[in-house]
Amino acid sequence: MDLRYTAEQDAFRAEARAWLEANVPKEPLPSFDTKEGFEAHRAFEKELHAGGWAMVPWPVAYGGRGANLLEWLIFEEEYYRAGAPGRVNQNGIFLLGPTIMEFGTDEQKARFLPKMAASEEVWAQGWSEPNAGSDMANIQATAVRVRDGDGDHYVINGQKTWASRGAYAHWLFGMFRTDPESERHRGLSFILVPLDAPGITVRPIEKLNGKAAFAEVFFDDARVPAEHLLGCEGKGWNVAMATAGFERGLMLRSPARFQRTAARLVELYRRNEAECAPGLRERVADCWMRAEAYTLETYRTVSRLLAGGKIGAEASLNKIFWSELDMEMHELALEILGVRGELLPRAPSATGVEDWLDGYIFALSGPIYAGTNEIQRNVIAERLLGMPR
Amino acid sequence: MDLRYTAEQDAFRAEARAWLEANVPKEPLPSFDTKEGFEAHRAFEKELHAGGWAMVPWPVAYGGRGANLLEWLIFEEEYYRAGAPGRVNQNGIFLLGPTIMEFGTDEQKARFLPKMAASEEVWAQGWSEPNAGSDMANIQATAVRVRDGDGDHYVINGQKTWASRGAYAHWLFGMFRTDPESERHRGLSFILVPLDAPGITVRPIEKLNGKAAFAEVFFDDARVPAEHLLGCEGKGWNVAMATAGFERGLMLRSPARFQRTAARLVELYRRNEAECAPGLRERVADCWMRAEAYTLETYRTVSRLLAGGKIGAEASLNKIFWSELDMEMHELALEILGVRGELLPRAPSATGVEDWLDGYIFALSGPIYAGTNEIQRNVIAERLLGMPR
Amino acid sequence: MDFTFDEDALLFQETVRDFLGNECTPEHVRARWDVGAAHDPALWNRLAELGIPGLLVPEAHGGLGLDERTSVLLFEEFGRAALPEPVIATVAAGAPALREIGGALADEWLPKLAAGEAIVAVGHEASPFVSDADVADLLLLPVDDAIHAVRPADCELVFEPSNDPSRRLFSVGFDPGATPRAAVAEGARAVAGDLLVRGSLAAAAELLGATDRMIELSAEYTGQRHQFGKPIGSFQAVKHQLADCKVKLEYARPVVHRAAHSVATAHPDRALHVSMAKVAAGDAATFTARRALQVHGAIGYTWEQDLHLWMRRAWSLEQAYGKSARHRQNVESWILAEDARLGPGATFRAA
Amino acid sequence: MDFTFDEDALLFQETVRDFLGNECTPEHVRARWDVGAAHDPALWNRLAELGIPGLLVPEAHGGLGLDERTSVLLFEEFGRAALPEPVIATVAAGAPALREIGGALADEWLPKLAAGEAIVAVGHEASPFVSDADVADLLLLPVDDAIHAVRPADCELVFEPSNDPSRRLFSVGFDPGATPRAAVAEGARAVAGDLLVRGSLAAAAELLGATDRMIELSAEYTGQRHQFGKPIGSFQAVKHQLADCKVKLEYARPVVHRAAHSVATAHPDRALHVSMAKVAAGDAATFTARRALQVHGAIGYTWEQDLHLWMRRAWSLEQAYGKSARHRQNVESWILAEDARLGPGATFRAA
Repeated sequence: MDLRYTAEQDAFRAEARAWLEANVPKEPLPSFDTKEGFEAHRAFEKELHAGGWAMVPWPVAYGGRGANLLEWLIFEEEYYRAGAPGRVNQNGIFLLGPTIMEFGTDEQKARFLPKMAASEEVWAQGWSEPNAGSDMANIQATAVRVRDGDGDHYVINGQKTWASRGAYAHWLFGMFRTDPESERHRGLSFILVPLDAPGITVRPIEKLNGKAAFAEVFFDDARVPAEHLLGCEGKGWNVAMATAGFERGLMLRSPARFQRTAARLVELYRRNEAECAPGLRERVADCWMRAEAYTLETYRTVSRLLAGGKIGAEASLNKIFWSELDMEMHELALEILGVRGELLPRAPSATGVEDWLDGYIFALSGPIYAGTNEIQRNVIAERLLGMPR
Repeated sequence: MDLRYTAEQDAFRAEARAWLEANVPKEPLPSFDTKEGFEAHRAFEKELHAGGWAMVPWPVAYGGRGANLLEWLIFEEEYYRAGAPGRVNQNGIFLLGPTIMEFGTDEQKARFLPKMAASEEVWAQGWSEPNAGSDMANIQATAVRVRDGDGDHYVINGQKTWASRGAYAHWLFGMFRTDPESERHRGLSFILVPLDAPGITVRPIEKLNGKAAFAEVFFDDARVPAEHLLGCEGKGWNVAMATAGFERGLMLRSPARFQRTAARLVELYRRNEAECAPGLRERVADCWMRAEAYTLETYRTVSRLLAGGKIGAEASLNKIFWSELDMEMHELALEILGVRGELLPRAPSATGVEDWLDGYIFALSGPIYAGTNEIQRNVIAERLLGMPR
Repeated sequence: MDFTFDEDALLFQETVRDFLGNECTPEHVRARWDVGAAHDPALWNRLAELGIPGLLVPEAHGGLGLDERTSVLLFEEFGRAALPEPVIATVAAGAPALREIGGALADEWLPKLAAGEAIVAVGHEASPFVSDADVADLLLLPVDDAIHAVRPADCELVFEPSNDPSRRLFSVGFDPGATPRAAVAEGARAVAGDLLVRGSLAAAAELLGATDRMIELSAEYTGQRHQFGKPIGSFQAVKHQLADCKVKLEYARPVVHRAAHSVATAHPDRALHVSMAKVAAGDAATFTARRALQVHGAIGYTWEQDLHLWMRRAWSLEQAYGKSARHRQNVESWILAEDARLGPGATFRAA
Repeated sequence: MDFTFDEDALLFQETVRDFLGNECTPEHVRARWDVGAAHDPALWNRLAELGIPGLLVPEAHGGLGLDERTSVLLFEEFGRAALPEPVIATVAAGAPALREIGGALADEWLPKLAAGEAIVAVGHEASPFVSDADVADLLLLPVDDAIHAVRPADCELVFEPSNDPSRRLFSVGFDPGATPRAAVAEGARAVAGDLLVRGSLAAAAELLGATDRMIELSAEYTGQRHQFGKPIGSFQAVKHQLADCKVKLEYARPVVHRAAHSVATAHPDRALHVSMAKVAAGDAATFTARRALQVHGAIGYTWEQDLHLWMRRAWSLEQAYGKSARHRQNVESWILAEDARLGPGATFRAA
């Protein structure tokens, strides 16, 4: 155990910091849940890529930097420290990218990863259906294999919902039932779908803040080439479980995000201390400590992975911890803001309210998406504590 | 709606206060979970009875005062205000007494109620069995009806556990399976059992503070006269549900108890404020407000009952509310006491720690007994909110 | 000692509930949001036909002459319907303030108010903003020891958009030395204090109604939504969250009702009782908003689903007329005072 | 940057776990309680054979010369076994304090301590009491700027019984001007500070072990106990309570481990890191104690069931070497200081 950075790690940090200081936009970009903001974020992702910082932990061959996970943590720290834009490409970087690396053919890797790294193609998630939310195995959208004059295809019918980035993305990944006789986890396949294919309709869904964070996607005899099957036909569940592990676990919610929020919360409290109820002080400290705990646990996990360990059901612990922390930090910020906490940022009196209200609304979704926290608690009890199903 | 006491109610209060001021022991009695304390408490109950204050809401005919529920609330306020001893006789006053009044024969009323009122006979509860705790319908102790030369009897076999007051009580009430073919709620009967009958063995169980709060009771061909059946044979579940309603609901946990604890908590905080973390102040206020809310809700319920209303599944709301409040008040008191919070009262440095530690340990059982709070939440969801089983 | 409501009050509540069930539907609320307004003059007229604006206006001034022992039940209904009208300011706070100020101001404005022809907006020390100032005919603005009655047209109003589109906040540019005033009530500190107390009470009652509705919507939805082959409402993880909401609601309710009684009877501790009510109702509502969203899952997180109409009410009413933190501090000061009377028997005693 | 433990440390942990699993059973703990003592000289001798007392004693003084990056794992095992021995005072706090004081005091006492022949009890500013003073051979008592080394026989010891019979607290009658002293270390404020920091760290590690054991016991028990025809551990209401405990435990653990590293490497922020560790571990343990009891139901509420051996440890260790409230205040002061370095990248930076 040695909790000091090496000289190489310090140098890596310095390099990342220098690049970010030079390149991060001075003004925040518009929300990527608007068309304009989507394109602005995509343009920044392209700059990241040009600078070699788009896919830090990916292999160089696919457009990444080939950095190890510790360097990735350092990069993320610098990224959040710099106040850089949210990653509109996150479904690609953190979820589908690693999944294709694990399950994809060489052709698929070559076809998809470089364009993903360059943000030429931005991906939407297609997990949920109206009747398959927490019960992810209840998927009903079908993909029927057809070999005809047009070649070898899947013909897709059905509906996906809550497709994040779905409103403006180019591609969607998701599970479809390829064996019509199958039930539950069996007979599903993981397929990559171009959203501009005929027979596909995308309907944006407005979330609580009125922005189109996600979409419903309707499939009406949409044809997708069979080579876009990822992994084996009928084995989509295994592929998806790997992706879901990435989502709950290490990659997507890097500790730096919560450390930045916690530091801003401390700052907010310091500025408003005189008007705060005395009990808020310890709640602020508590949040800061939890953000640090999340950081420490991540470093511990990364050390374990670098030493050859694996991550399993522990990802469910992560999901609960960061989602509840994020919600409480934002709740607390609104409490500190007092009567100004309800103002939209464009209100004339909203000086100093920053984006806490919008952040709160975003944070509220944390305990719901990527598997509700109720489902995660089941996983912890059953798989980590060995309790009966 | 008129939330002022009438002149009669004020007079009733004055009368109760005067009697209590004259008669409540100046020094606290030893715990009624010791033999000595049990008898001391019983002696005080006899005094209460002699003064006409033992069974305030009971009819005069059975040794009560014939007061209405509002007067009972007022009496309880005065009782707790005076710091009078805990009611060793509570199983009789609040649970079995009302049950006998509702289901008993005239003979049973005459036989049991006056001796109960006079604390000549103190009662233990016999609900639980080793495999029938939360699952109260899983009762296995049997009572077989036998008519022979000795008369008409039940012959009882099996085991009861967690019998509160069981260590020193004279009688026990509980459910036994009288139909050996029956399952679950059916075929149970509510029987009154003298604990000195041959074939009965009482083994006290020490609770967390090392005192014998309850007992296991073993039945080995114990014979109980058939006239001690309460209600109809095989219909014990209905009788028991009424008793359980009394237990969870209005009678046993009078608001005055929590108001007294809350007031003592405020006092404790006031004395120790200088050493307290700033956040404790609002937690103290919160506890006090909840004790007031419990009081107000009880007055509302009593008004509703006096106007002819009924109490049903709402009792489950009560159970959760008071048990969690009680636990949190004691937790908070220990927090206020700081490093002295862990001292036993006999420790030389324990000045001012009062009985908060023992109270905490007692409070910890609140969310467990009289139906765990988990069971109560099921009841609320299913019966009050109409959610599916 | 009787904690039950009069039959008349309960009947009135039922009438209002039915009325709003038809007139103030989620579609109505959304339609008001879409036009960028909350107040709907047509709906206000129909409320006036029921006598709502003049609930607390003396009969001599054309009102119903009722007190908070009736109005508290109706405000619960306003919360249940997420009614976006300026009822708290005009009906619960403004009318009694005018009544207490009395004189020519009351004689002029109370009859108009009771007839549904005038809307009153109010300022108070718990907020720098005034709700619905743009649709008001009269503003009551306490400054120091006086209450200034001002016409909105004589002030500069700046819109301060809130997270809840039903809540229309304004900064009011008002200078006692320069702005023309309709009237000034001097020595009105106590009236201004009661104005805030009455507003808080009404907000607390609305919070109860919103909480009740969120629990209802959640129990309904989870009873229908199936996952893993059964309704999600059959899972303990869902049931127990809603059961906890129900506990909070049912123990907030009598606190609010008692506060109403204290205001109606001018109990010397009414400010304390209302602070307790506001804290209990605000906590129940914000607690419930979070659990209701959680058990709804992703669908609750959409603009399309109606749940957020009440979630936003919960959040903004918690802010209105003093946040919980402010009211909790009132309670802290009160119970920690040397001469506080606490403990068994003290609940219904006058100070 | 490497957050994994050395193989040797992990192996030592396993050895100690096995050893205590055999030697420090619940029956052993209860037997100590029954005789009204915690420390068992026979068990202490066997711990000495493993080198435990001298863990942090330099090899030159007969110890193992290890640091907190090993001892933190062993203290977790002491907590898991609810070991009633004075290990925190003697091994974690006392030995390093003697080492830092150095000189003749260290030369005399460290070899005896390492050999298991001397027990050291310690005082510190977070408590007026000294644990296990009656079985100690030497007391280290910080007063102002000095640490006084005193023999217990020269002081008046008054037993202060605690809720945890494994915790033997004493008031120590000691007057620097009158009581004979074995030695006095002047200018030892920093040593006294580190003594408390080291004791807190060890208590935090024991809390982790106790928490882990309570979760384990609860998962086991609820997997066996049947109600309504199935194991109660299959109900979400039970599962989710224990899942929450597990979350708290697993996010306290790395905080404690980092604190151990900071103490071992004399990190300038070690006091902050240890305060964070004590808060996280104390909260996890007291939270878990309550849930463990709840899911056990009535059986957990009895003296007979073993659960309370760990519940009492959780309660008393939360008290030991500074309650959570005290440590949380340390953290508050630190993060609110003008020059605090917070945010991404700051975690492993020196102050």
